[in-house]
Amino acid sequence: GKKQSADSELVTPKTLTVGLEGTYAPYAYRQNGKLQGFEVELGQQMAKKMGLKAKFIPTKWDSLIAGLGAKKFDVVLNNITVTPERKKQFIFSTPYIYSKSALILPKNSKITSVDQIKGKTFPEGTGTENSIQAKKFGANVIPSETFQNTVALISQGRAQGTINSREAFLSWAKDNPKNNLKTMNISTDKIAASEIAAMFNKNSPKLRTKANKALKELRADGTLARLSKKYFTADITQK
Amino acid sequence: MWQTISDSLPQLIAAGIKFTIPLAIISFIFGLILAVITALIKLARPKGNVLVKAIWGILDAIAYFYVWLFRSTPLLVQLFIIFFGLPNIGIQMPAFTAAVITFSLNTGAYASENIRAALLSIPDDQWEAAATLGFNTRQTLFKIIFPQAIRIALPTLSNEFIGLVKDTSLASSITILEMFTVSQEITAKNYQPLLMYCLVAALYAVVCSLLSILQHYLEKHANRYIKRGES
Amino acid sequence: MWQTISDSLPQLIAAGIKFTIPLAIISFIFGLILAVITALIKLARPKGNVLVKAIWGILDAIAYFYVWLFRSTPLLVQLFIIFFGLPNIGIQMPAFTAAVITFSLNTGAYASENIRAALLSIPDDQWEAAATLGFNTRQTLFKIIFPQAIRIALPTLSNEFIGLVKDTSLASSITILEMFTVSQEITAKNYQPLLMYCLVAALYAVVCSLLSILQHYLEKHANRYIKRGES
Amino acid sequence: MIELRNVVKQYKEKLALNDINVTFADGESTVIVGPSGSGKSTLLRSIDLLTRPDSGTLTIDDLTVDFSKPISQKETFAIRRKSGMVFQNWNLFPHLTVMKNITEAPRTVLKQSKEQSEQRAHELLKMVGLDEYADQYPSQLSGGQQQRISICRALAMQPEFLLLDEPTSALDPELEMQVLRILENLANQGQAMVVVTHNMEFARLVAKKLIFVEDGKILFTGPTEEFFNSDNARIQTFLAGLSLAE
Amino acid sequence: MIELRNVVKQYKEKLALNDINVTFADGESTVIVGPSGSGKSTLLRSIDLLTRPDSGTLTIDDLTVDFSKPISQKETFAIRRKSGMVFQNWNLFPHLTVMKNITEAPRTVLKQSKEQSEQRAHELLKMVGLDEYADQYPSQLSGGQQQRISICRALAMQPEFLLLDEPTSALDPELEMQVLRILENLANQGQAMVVVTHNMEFARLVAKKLIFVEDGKILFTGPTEEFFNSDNARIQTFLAGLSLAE
Ligand SMILES: Nc1ncnc2c1ncn2[C@@H]1O[C@H](COP(=O)(O)OP(=O)(O)OP(=O)(O)O)[C@@H](O)[C@H]1O
Ligand SMILES: Nc1ncnc2c1ncn2[C@@H]1O[C@H](COP(=O)(O)OP(=O)(O)OP(=O)(O)O)[C@@H](O)[C@H]1O
Ligand SMILES: [Mg+2]
Ligand SMILES: [Mg+2]
Repeated sequence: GKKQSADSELVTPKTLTVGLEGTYAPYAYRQNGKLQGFEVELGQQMAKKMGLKAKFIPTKWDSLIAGLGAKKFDVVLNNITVTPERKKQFIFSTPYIYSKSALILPKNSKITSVDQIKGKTFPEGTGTENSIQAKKFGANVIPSETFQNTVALISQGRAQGTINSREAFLSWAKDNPKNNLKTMNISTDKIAASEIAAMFNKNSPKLRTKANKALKELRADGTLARLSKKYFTADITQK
Repeated sequence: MWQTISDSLPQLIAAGIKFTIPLAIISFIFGLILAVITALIKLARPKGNVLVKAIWGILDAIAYFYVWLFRSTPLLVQLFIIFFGLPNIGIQMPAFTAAVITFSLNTGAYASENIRAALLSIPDDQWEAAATLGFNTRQTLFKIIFPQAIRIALPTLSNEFIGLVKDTSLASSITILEMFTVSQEITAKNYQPLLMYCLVAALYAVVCSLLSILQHYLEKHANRYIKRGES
Repeated sequence: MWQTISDSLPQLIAAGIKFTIPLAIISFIFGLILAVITALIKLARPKGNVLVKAIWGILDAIAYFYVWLFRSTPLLVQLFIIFFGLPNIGIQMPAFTAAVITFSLNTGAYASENIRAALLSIPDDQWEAAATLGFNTRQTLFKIIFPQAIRIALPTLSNEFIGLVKDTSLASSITILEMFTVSQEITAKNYQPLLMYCLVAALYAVVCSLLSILQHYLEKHANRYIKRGES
Repeated sequence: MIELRNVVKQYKEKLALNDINVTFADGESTVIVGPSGSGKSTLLRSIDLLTRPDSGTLTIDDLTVDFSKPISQKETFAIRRKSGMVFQNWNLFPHLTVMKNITEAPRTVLKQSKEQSEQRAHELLKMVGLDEYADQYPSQLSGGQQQRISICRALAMQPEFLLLDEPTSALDPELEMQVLRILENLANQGQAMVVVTHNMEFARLVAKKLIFVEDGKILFTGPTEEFFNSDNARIQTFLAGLSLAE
Repeated sequence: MIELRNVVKQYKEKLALNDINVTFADGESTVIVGPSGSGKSTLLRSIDLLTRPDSGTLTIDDLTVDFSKPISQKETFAIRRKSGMVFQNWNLFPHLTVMKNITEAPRTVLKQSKEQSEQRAHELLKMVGLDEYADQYPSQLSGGQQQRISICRALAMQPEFLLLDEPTSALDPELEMQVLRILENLANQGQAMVVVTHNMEFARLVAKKLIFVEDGKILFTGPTEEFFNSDNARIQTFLAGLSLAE
C-alpha cells in the first residue's frame, strides 16, 4: 500500500529521476565520459536503498527549479541550502551535508574577516545562498554561472573574492596546485552552517519520506561518511 | 593539453552526433514545412464569398501573430516556456520533443519571411505565363514558382540552418545533453574552460564550414540556369 | 501573481535601460562601422602595383577569416573566450567592454554580408553614370552608392539589430546584470521561473515590436523615391 | 471567333476600356495600334482573362462569359484553352530548358505523353529555326531567340487565337525582323492572331484588319489599307507622331 | 576633336575592336550603326574610358592617352570632362530628385554654387520641356521623360561631345520621337554628338557623318547620304535586314 503510493509519485516508474547542474566539482562533474561526484554517487546509493534505479538529468540552475515544479525530475541534488523561502515552494529531505561557508581570496588579500568585504566585487552564483550572504555583508555581487568562472575572475584579479563552500575550493586547489588563492573560514556566528538537502516537489511527500529513510540507512551504515571522505577528504555530513 | 583534448573530443563528438545534429536536421525539416504554409497563408488572397474571406482573415491573423511572437522573443525563453510551462496546462512531453517543437516553430517563423520574400521576388509575369498556358494554382506553384523560389531562398535558408545548428547549444537549458553542456560538465573537473570552449568552438566551426561548402554546391546547382556574368 | 509582476517589473526595466539597450545600441554602431569596412575590403579590387595588390590580398584574407570565424561559432562561446580567455594572454577588460567588443565583432561579421549584398545589388550602371560625370570613387560611394545601398540593406540590418537586442541576454554568462540575469535573480527568490520568463519575453516583445515599427517608418522613408506598385 | 461586347474596365483613376465592342474572325490576323496608355494591353489581356473587366461579355466560339458575374475556374480554363498569349518580355520559365518550356504545359494540362509533346516541340522549334537549342536554358539565348521560343510555347497548346502584346518592342531592329518574319509566316498559314504592335510596317504588310484604340475607345476598325489612307485628323496625327519628318 | 588611332580591344573570346581609326570633328554629329555585337558600344565607351582598350591612342583636343600604358586618375578625369555619356537605360540616380540628378555633378565636381547649378538646370529642363518635374523622383516619370532628364544631366557638365548609346531603343515609338526631336535640336545648335542608333530615319535626317561598324572594324565612314546610296553589298544587306519588305 504505502510503497505503491510513493512510486506513483515518480516521473518514470522504477526510476529516481535526479536533476542537477553537473558543472560543480566535486559535487557533480564529468570525467572519463561519465557523470561523477559526491551527489551523483549519493543519488545512486539513495535510489538503491529505495529499490529504484537512478537517472541523472543535468541542466541549468533555473531549469532545476522550473523542472521540479513541472515534474520533470523527482528530486534535485545540487548542493541546495535549505532556506525558509525555499521551504515555501518545495519540501526537503533531512540534510546530507552541513556546509560551512568560507571566504576564497587572492593569497595577497588583506581581507581578514567577512566584515571587510563591503564594497568588494564578489562573483556568486545567481540566486544562491552565498550570493544572498555576500550581499548582506555589503559586497558588490556580480553573477557567475559556474564555480570555475568564479575562480577565474578572482585569479585574474577582476574580483576580490567570493563566499563559497570550502570543500569546493579544496577540491579545485587539489587539481590546480599552482594557484594564487587561499581560503579562510567564516565563523558560524557570522554565517550559520548551511544545511544541504535533497529538494522535492510539494506533491511528493511520500517520496520524500522514503528518501529520508534511505538517507538514514546510508548514514547508519557509514556510506555517507565514506563518500564525503572520498570526495571532500573530510566528513562534512555531520552537524 | 593534448591529453585533455583527446579525452574530451570523443565525448563532445558523441553528443554532437546524438543530439546536436539530429535536433538541427529534424527541426529544420519541420520548420521549413511550417514556413512554406505560413508564407502561403500570408501571401494568398483567395477569391470567394464572405465566409471564405473571413476564415482566411483568421488564418492570416494567426500567421502574423505566430511570426511576430517567435521573432520578437529570445529563443531561450521560448524553449523554457514550451518545456516547463506547457505542463502547467496539461501538455507534457519529453525534452527532445519539446526542443524539436521549439526549434521548428522558431525556424518556421524566421524562414517563413525568407520564403515569402523569395515567392514575392518571382515576377507576376511567371504567374501570368503559367495562367495563359492553362496551369491551375497548384500546378503553377509546384512546377513554376517553387523551383525558382528555392534558388532565391537558398542562401538565406542555409544561413538559417547554420544558425539553427549553433542555437542548439541553448537546448542545454531544457535538460538536453548537447555538445555545449557536455563541455561544461567536463570543464567542471578539468578546470580548463578556455581550452574546452575553444574545442567546442572548433567543432561548431567545422560543422558550419562543412554546411557552407554544401550550401555552395547547392547554390551552384540551383543557379545552373542563370547566365554567368561575362568575365 | 500581480504582486510578483509589479515587484519585479521595475527591476527588469531598470536592467533593460541600464544594460540591455546601451549594450545593443553601442555594439550595433561599432558593428556597422566594422561591417562597412569589411564589406568594402571584400569588394574592392584596387588597381596598382604588386605591393598594393599583395597588401590588399592580406587584408582580404583577414576579412574573410574574420567573417568566417564569427559566423561559424556560437556567440556564447565568443563571449566566453573574449571575457575569460583573453586574460590568459594578458588582455583583460571589464565585462561591459568585453560584451561590447564581442557583440560588435559578431554583428560586424553578419552585417558585412548584408552590406556587401546591398552594395552588389546596386547596378554597375550607377557606377558608370557617376564615372562619366567625373565623380571619383569616394564621391561615388558617398553620394550615389551608399544612399541607395542603405535602402536595400535596411530590412536585413534592422533584423540584425532586433536579433542583437535578444542576444544581449547571453551577456549574463559574463557577469553582466542584464534583464535576463535580473529575472533569474528574482526567480531565485520567488521560485516562479515560468512567470518571470513570460514577463521577460513580454518585455523583449515590446522592445522588438517598437523597433519593428521604427523599422517600418525608416523603410518607408528610404523607399520614398520608389514608385508604389499600382493597386 | 472572338467577340467582345460592351466591355468596360475601370482602374482606380483611369477608365482603361470604355465600352469596347469588337469581333475577331477565325483564321484572320488583326493588329491593334494606338498611343501609349490607350488600353491596348488591357483589351488583349481581357480575352485571356489575365485582366478581369468590370462588365460586358466575352464570347469565344460557343463559350460566353459575363464579366459582371463570377466566372468559375472551369470557364476560365475553357476560355484559356482557346487562346495563347505571347508577352513583350517573352516570360519564358528560366529554370526549364527550351524543350521543357514548350512541353511542360501540353504534358501538365493536356496530359500529352513525353514523346508526343517532344515531337511537336521539335516541329515548332524547326519552324522558328531553333531546334538545336532544345537543351539550352533561356538565359543562354538572345532576346529574339527567346521570343521565338515563347511563340513555340504558345503554339504547342494549339490555340485557336495567338495573342501577342508588343512582341518585338524589347528587341533590336535586326532581331525584331526575325520575329516578325515568323509571325508573317504564321499569318500566311492561317493562324489567327491578334497583335498589339507599334511597328507600322508590320501592320501594313501582315494584318488584314486593324483596330485603332485611343483613351479606352475604338476609334477605327476595318481593313488595314483603309487606316493608312484615312483622312481622319486623329489618325493622321497619330501616324505623324511616329515619324521624325515634319 | 576626338581621334582614335589603332584602337584594339580583345575580350576573352571576342575581338571587339579590331584596329579602329576614326576622327570626330568639333560641333558635328556622327551616327554609328552596325549589327548587334559589332562593337558599337565598345567604341563609344572607349572615348569616355568606361571601357579600357588594350592598345591604341585616344586624343581629345590637346589631351592624348596611350591605352597600352597606365592612365593616371588625373588624365582620366581630364578626358571625362570633355565628354558626357547618355545611356540606353538613362541610368538616372533613383534616390535623387530630377533637379539633384542634374546639379549633383556640377556642384560636386565643378564646385558650382547651388544657385548657379540650379539656374542652369532650369534652363536645360525648359529646353526639354520638363521644368515642372524638377522636384519629382525619376521613378515618377516615363522612360522618355527620364531619358530627356539624363540628356540634361550630361549637358549640365558642358561637355564638348555628347555620347549617346542607343538612347531611344528602350522607348515606345512615340516617346522615341520626343527624345529624337530634342537631339535633332541640339545637333542644329551645333552640339557635337556621337550617337549609336538603330533608327535609320534619325541617322538620315540628323547626322552629317555616319560610321558603319561590323565585327569590330569600320566598314564605312563618310557622309550619311553616301551610306544610304551605297552599292556596297554588305551595306545593302544590312539595310535590307532592317526592313520587312522583301
Ligand atoms: N494594374 C493597373 N492599375 C491601374 N491602372 C492600370 C493598370 N494597368 C493599366 N492601367 C492603366 O490603364 C490604362 C491602359 O493601360 P494599358 O496597359 O492597357 O495601355 P497600353 O495601350 O497597352 O499602353 P502601352 O502602349 O504603354 O503598353 C493606362 O492609363 C494605365 O496606366
Ligand atoms: N564585358 C564584356 N566581356 C566579354 N565580352 C564582351 C563584353 N562586352 C562586350 N563584349 C563582346 O564584344 C562584342 C562587341 O560588344 P558591343 O557591346 O560593343 O556590341 P554592340 O555593337 O554595342 O552591340 P549591340 O547592338 O547589341 O549593343 C560582342 O561580341 C560582345 O559579346
Ligand atoms: Mg501595353
Ligand atoms: Mg551596344
